[in-house]
Amino acid sequence: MSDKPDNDSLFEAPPMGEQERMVEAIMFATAEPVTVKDLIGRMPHGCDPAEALAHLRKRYEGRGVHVVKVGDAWAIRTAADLGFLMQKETVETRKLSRAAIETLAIVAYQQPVTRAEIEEIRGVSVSRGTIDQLIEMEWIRFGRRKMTPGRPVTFVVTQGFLDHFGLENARDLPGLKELRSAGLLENRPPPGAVALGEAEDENDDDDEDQTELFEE
Amino acid sequence: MSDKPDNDSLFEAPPMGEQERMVEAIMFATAEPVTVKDLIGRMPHGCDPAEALAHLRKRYEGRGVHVVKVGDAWAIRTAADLGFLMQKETVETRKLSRAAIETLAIVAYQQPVTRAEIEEIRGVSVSRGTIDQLIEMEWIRFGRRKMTPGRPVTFVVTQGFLDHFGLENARDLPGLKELRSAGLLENRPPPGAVALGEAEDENDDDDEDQTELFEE
Amino acid sequence: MQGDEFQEDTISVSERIAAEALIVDVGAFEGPLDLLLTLSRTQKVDLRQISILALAEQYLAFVEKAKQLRLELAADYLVMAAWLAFLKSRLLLPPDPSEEGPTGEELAAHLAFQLERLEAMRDSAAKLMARDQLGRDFFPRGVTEDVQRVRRVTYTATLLDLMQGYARIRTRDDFRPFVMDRQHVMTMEQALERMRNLIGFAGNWTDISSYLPDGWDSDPQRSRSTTAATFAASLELAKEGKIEIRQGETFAPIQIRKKAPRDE
Repeated sequence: MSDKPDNDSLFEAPPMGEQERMVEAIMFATAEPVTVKDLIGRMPHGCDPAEALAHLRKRYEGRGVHVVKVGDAWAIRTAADLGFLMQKETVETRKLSRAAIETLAIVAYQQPVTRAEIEEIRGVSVSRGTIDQLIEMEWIRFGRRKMTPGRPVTFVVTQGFLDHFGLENARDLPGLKELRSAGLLENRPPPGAVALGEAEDENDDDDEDQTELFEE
Repeated sequence: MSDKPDNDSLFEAPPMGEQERMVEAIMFATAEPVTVKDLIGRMPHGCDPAEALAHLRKRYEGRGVHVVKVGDAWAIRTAADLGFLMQKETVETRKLSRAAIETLAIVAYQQPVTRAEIEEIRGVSVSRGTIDQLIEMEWIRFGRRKMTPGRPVTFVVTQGFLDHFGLENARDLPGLKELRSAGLLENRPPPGAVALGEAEDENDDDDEDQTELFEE
Repeated sequence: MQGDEFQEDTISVSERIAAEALIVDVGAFEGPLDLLLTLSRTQKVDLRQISILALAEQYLAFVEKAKQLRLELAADYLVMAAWLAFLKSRLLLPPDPSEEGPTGEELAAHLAFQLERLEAMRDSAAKLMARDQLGRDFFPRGVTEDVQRVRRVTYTATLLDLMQGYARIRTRDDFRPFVMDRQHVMTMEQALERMRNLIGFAGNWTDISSYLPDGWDSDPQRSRSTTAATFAASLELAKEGKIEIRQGETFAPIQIRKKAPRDE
């Protein structure tokens, strides 16, 4: 595929300036974040997309569009301060219910989190539609099963979530550190198995029915 | 969302650098090419998008993407020399089918040859796909029409064919006697070639589906 | 919880007011924990300093009020009420050392933790939604160029393939196994088919040879095949009663004609 004329060696990589242009072209061509691995796969042999990306990111600092990191991928996005120009492009996002928003936040901050844990935090059972909706929006996905009895499935947030909320990674969630230091992200079991504990057990049955369906 | 403070006058246009950012963001995010009129309509009062466009165009000169004119509108597009990055080519090599090889051989040895002659020699009808394939590969092409009733077209081999097979001329192909003396003739019919005529006849129906083209 | 006795009176006033306001739309709460969180806000203190005992009383007052108003409360509200009544008794009574299980303070602390955590998650949700969002505040590329997957299939053949292919065709007769050469053969089925179409017109005696298809007489092999097939087909048709067949003498031409219905 590489039809760059190689002067000396068959595998000589193009100069960094060229590589930066290539990364720029690829990133402009797609709406989805692109991983360095993708870039390596698409660029001529011997390229260093990570370095090219760093240059490109610098080049677009302060411009109308930015190079942003999304999880382990990269994307070009318009600068948020120019959003007011884009009314035409604004996509009417489905209005999320309060339950869905809270569930999403719980998954984001407490991930990996089981359905039972979400229910314990919110104090109500999670309706099936809520989880479905968030999965369908590709904001949450199934994580690893928990190594607790019943091996319940867990939920984690996706790259799409990070992209949507402009987060480099889940550690950048606002106020995460404060929450952690306040001990609010710990999974603290209720003292003894009185009342609340029992309620949780009941829910476990439901869990099995549903969560078994969706294995990662 | 517009939280740009207007310093002096309500209608003072943003500095040109800002306007350039705006044009950049709009062009980036818009699915359609944007006219200057569109830009005027979308940008704050007093802006000069035409000038901003000129700056932006200059800024992208030599980059991986360019600001290009599309009709009377403007768009950001991949630099032409980087188009190859937008394609992922997978090359699959397949062995030419037996029908195609035989047809090709007949054309090579007997050119110019009509389709009817090929069929007579092979003893089965030649599927259209076979001829098409050889033409598409640029190994055979149409020769002169034959001066016989119906003035049928003839086929001859191409320069590409000669190049591929390392021949200077189709007449350089070894004759039957030479093949035999060189031990190149198969002395036994290939396995599965019993009732050769019949077997191939059967396949003729499938030919239309091009199965003949793809011999594993 | 030193100031509890003092607080109890003041709270009982505010709590009733609050409860009455809350009772109006009990359906708006997402369960007892949500209600508890809302109630706890009436204490106007940091959640970490909240009096769980007071909160329990507020909640119980709320449930009491709901009962007075004959409001149907969901079961989990009543479960929570029972549990809070139990908690309240534990908090008020001096701990019984012989009793198993967590102390009232432990249970209260956990409830406080749950409330604090729920509130924190709600705050976080609000912060999250307040962020710049893709498609609202910042935008992806409007024109996307997907990577085209170009699958190119190349076919190869070697000169040897070519030569062997040619040789195979040209020398086929050398090693040709015995097969009927269908090209030069007319089957009886074919002849029968042919004759069925023609026979309708044959009212008079006609030579069978006139039924031979055109162009089959030049090649001897074809001529033989078609004659035999046509003859066999004639016999078949005669057997079916469709035609009559006759031959004047040995080697004389064989003639056929359509058998007239009800002829005999």
